[in-house]
Amino acid sequence: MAVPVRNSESDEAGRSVPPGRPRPLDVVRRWLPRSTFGRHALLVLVGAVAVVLVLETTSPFRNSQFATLSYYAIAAAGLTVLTGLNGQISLGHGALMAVGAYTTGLLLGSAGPPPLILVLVVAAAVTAVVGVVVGAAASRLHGPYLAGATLAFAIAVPGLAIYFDGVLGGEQGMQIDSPRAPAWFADAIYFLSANEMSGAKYLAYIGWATLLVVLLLLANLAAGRVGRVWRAVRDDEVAAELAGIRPGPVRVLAFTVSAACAGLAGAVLGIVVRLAAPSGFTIVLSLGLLTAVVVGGLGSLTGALLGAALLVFLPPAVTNLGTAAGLSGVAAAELAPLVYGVVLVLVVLLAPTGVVGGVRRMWQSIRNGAGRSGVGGNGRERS
Amino acid sequence: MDTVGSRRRLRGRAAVLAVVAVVALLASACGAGGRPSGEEGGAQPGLTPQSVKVGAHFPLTGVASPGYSDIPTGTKAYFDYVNAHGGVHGRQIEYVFRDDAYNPTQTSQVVNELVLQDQVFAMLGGLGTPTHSAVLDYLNSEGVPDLFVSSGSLLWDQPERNPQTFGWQPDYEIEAKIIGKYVAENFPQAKVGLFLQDDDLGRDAEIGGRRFLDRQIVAAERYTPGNTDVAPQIAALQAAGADFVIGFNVPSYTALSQLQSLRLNYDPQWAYSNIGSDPALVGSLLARFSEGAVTDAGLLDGVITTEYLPSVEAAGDPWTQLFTRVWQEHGTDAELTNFRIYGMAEAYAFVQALQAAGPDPTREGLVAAVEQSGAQMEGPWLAPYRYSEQSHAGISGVKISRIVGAGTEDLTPVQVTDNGDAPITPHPGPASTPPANGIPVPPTG
Amino acid sequence: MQQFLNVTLTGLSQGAIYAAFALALVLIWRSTRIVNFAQGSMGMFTTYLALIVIEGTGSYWLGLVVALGAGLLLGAAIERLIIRRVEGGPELSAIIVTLGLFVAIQALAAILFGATFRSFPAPFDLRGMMVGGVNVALTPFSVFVIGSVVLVMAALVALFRFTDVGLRMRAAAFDQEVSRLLGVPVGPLLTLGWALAAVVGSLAGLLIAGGSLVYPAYMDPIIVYGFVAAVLGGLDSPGGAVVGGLAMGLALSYVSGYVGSELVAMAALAILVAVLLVRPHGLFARTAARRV
Amino acid sequence: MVTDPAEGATPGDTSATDGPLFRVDEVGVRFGGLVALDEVSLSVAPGEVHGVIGPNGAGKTTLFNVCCGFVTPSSGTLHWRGEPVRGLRPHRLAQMGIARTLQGVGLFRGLTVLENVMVGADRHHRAGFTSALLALRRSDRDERALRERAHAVLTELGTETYADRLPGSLPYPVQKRVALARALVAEPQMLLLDEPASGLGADDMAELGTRIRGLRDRMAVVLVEHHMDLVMTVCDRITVLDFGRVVAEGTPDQVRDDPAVIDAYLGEEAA
Repeated sequence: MAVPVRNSESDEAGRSVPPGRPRPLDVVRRWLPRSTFGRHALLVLVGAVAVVLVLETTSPFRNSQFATLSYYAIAAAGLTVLTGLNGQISLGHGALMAVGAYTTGLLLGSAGPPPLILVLVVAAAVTAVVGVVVGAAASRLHGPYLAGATLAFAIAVPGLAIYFDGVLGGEQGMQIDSPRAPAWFADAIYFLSANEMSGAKYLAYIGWATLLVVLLLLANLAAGRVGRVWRAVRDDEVAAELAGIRPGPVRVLAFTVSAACAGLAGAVLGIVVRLAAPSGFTIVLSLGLLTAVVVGGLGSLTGALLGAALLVFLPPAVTNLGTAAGLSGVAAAELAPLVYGVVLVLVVLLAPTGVVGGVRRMWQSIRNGAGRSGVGGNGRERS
Repeated sequence: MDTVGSRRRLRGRAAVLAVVAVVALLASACGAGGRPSGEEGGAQPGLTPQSVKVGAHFPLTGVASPGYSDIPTGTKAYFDYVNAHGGVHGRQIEYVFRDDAYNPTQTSQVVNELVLQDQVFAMLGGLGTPTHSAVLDYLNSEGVPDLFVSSGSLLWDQPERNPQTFGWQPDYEIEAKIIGKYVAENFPQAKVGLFLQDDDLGRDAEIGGRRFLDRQIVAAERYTPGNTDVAPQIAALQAAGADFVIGFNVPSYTALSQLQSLRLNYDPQWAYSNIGSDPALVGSLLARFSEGAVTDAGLLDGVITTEYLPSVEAAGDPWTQLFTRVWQEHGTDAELTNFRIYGMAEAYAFVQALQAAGPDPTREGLVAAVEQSGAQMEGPWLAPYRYSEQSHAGISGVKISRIVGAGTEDLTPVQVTDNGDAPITPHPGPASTPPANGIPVPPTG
Repeated sequence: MQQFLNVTLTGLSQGAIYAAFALALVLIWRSTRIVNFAQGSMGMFTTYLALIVIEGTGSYWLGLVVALGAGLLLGAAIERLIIRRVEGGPELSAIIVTLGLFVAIQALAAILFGATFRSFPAPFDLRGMMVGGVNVALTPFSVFVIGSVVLVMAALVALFRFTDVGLRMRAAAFDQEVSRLLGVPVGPLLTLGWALAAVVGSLAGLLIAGGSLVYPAYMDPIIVYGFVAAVLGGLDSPGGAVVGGLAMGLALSYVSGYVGSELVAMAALAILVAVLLVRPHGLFARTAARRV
Repeated sequence: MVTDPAEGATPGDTSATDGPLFRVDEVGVRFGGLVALDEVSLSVAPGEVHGVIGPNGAGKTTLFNVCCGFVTPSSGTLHWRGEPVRGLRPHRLAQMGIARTLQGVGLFRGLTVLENVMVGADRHHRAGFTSALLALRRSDRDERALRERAHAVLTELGTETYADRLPGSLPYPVQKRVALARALVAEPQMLLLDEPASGLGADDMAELGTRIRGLRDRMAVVLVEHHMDLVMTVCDRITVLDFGRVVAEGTPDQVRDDPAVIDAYLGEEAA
């Protein structure tokens, strides 16, 4: 499941189209629907099939890991729009996820809870509204000032849950009733795979359905004018302004879209974890999302997905490796953050374009090498 | 115009093709997924004739890890000791503990891993109120025995709703009750101030404390965990004229409250609940660096606290001797701490429960065994459990003691009680002693 | 009145610590245009080294010297080996690298020194002083803290204002290429900037630890508020860092004392946003002219 | 000197044929105590190529920044098509029909050449956020229209083969042409060129001169430039600034022989 977004800073070699000779991909492309929606929808459909196949053939534990992966990926996809496409850094996305999670908790905890889809939409909408406010404040800030403001936001929001502990459950958190799979859905899955629906699997389906919709919408935005304008503002505010684009509202829009995604991610997190508690939305979560975005490859939705996967699968793998190597449980547990920090540094130093950028570059060099020699990707650079 | 139209039709056809492909894929998925369900009925996850797997979640990294990350190492050392002596009913205990960094989101992930991937037979001693809350429903709906949660919250004692979950340590309410009664009887003139952590710890404790002290309490101040500035709370206690302050807080806030009192030259009689007063941990605060700076005794000297387990400093206690031996044989190079003793005591309790569940334990059997024979189980804990079919509450009492140097001296015998308005009574009977080989004696018959 | 005085004095001594931390951030910002999120972890690490020395020798002052020296080396090494490669690159790269270092150093400390509470000594009395029979919430140790911060700030101002090295450091930070053309040894100066900043950061770590418990994450709350203080003052100004730190300490102390301690972080956010909306580059920064 | 009304002008703006298209009236700019511009006036007729020259620090770029709304003048006014312009902000320029290139190239380095030019055409977009979010047909149609506009301009400037490349990988003269394309695609009535010839070789510069002359039937052009040869060959009128003041104004021939101009440039060389 991958929705490629055309990008980016990284793509230094540029795209060279040898005139007159169709690329192998063009053959495939000819079979794709020409409308953006059709193309993206087809990818999402393929993704949906893949999700069903994966979830139905993997163990319940993997299912639960995929559920976890889904909310990290939703939030990371939103953050990649903000940071990768629009160039705004946010250390506060964990707090935005908290807004979504608490909204979900309040809705599902109310007497006569609304249908799940409505809960998700409301969670996204509420967080988007918060995003407008934060984004408006943030739109004038750059670099470290923006990082500082969003960092303070990340620290401040969990405090509200404690201040309003009557409604929000204080330090102990708010229990969230996870929805059970409706009969028709369980039947449909049984019809397809002859597998019973388990709780974890249903949650994974919710998460991945949400993720696919988010990816579809973000890919739509990124591929068209909105994404182009976001990137233009990222690259050169003054030039964008001269083209008639107002950087302020553009930044706020990017922040709002990103916040809506974080809200959705928070809603899914709340449902999967069954709890919204301040200690679940510390700065560590925000940093984790940023890590996912950077390690995966800034600005690429595929990268966000890969980064989120790394976030879910790497720490247990490292810990298990540490235990296997004979470390005590405690030392092995500390190994995970150590590796995490070191990986972060190394990625920026050695592969600043992340996993996706690295792969793309390799692919390009293979293609250029196999194709023709000559002018190709590296034109004369002005020093 | 025509060509555009035909091209569009062509694209439409491509979409149809895609749908067909999807349906085909789905159909193939049907076949792939159709494996036989229904495994053999009697199999228990995590249980083989040779082994039984036990899981736990603890904060091994992050802000909450100091101290608490010691607990599972103690548990593991004791299980290793039992394994070296043949295990329980011939089964070796495999203990898997994972890091949740005191983050409920991660707790949920690691417990999924423990239950689904590691296939643990039971959970033991998962630590923290918000963290364990996140997995409470899950463990109960999956039918995983959730023994001896490492937290004094009242949440774990809901046998109707959470039949698999058992508390273990004395809950904050009864601990506060017992302290409250002691203060009311021995310091009837004291103006009492409460220094409370603003969560279930402080809330439950205030309920318990007010049962005997409502008339004497002149101030109840709450701090937010994470905010290290406790000056306003201490100043308010001082301003209210409290000359006896009872703290229900975690250890780092014991240090902060003491430092702040020094700064304000505020010197009430302090009492800290067990959770915040480990003398070995914070008792030596500044003691070694005192020349000319503070008094040459530790800051906590003379502070009143409670105990429900033998302390690492009580070298004469046979339980401490046993645990010291266990730690020497199976622990790490680090020194034995009260947190590790806590972990060993939980492990001891688990071994008893497993023994009581019989040679062919089941998850239901384990839960039933704790409910039926838990109240009679003896171990290093000073007061008996309250386990029954109606109650999943743990240790029923504490003794009041005073910190002297790095150790403690008793002020009262062990007092036992229950939640609500249950009376407080001295615990009769002699203190238990460990069996010679250090392993619980299985119930006979 | 008594309470107001106490809250104020507590705020000031807390603020001095934020200021020390903010100073370290400003120093690095001035030399390399990078915000060092790893500052807290670095200070924590050197404080552990000091603790080992103090426990071995019994001398606080020897520990202090060792910590500051270790800070100097650590700062220089990190700049030379790691930061050098992201200087002048995208802002985000530098931020991510220092965040990565923050996490890694903290984990390393937990592995090396153990994740337990350890008591850290203070060289001066921790009891409040009596002035005319009235206790004031100011301890000899707080006086030491405030004094050290003022001293460090004065030293930094003197360095930048009156010495050749300081001037060159500012030039190197302002425009590396031009400085290089003018024969300023840019590389060593950047390393020096980091080294000095790490010394100040180590001092902040020691001051926070004094008389309290240390554990690998003990600097975490300071990181956020110290960072906010630095941003508040304007990342470019040592004076701004001190004012920002003290303002932060006082404001948070008042909020904690009179409003509610759970709203402290919210207050920090509110102050920061209010200031940045009026002055997007902090209180004491000269507004940069718009470049076209 | 007034030529045909610009073709790009929207119908109905006959007023433009009568008076100047753009007028700067006694504009002054002060930064603190420093006087950057002092009573500078300038007027641009439709279809005119107007050069602004002067030694370094004469205030040329400041004047451009005033015209673009980056700098608010301390005194004086601007008039666009006879109407006074108040509170000018840069993002309003495109809608007014003014485009500007930046010193250097100022291209979006993360966008392909085609995308760069499409951003320049952004004022022609029709579809809104919702249709982009849902990728409605309207949005696709809109994109196609922008892309076609961009392609047309790229073709006109002979850069269409680079459409899918990132600007950073292209030779500098090509980048400058792309920057010009990005400005032209907005179909402005007035084009402000900030040092369009910097970094170009003789051939490229000659080509640029021809191109600028060729723009006259579509728009007015104002250029700030150091290369005297270029300025003298392409400009219809020239304004000379020195120390923030207009020291001369007129046709290239008039300006060339003006003693004040020679003074200004000699002063620079002597310094």
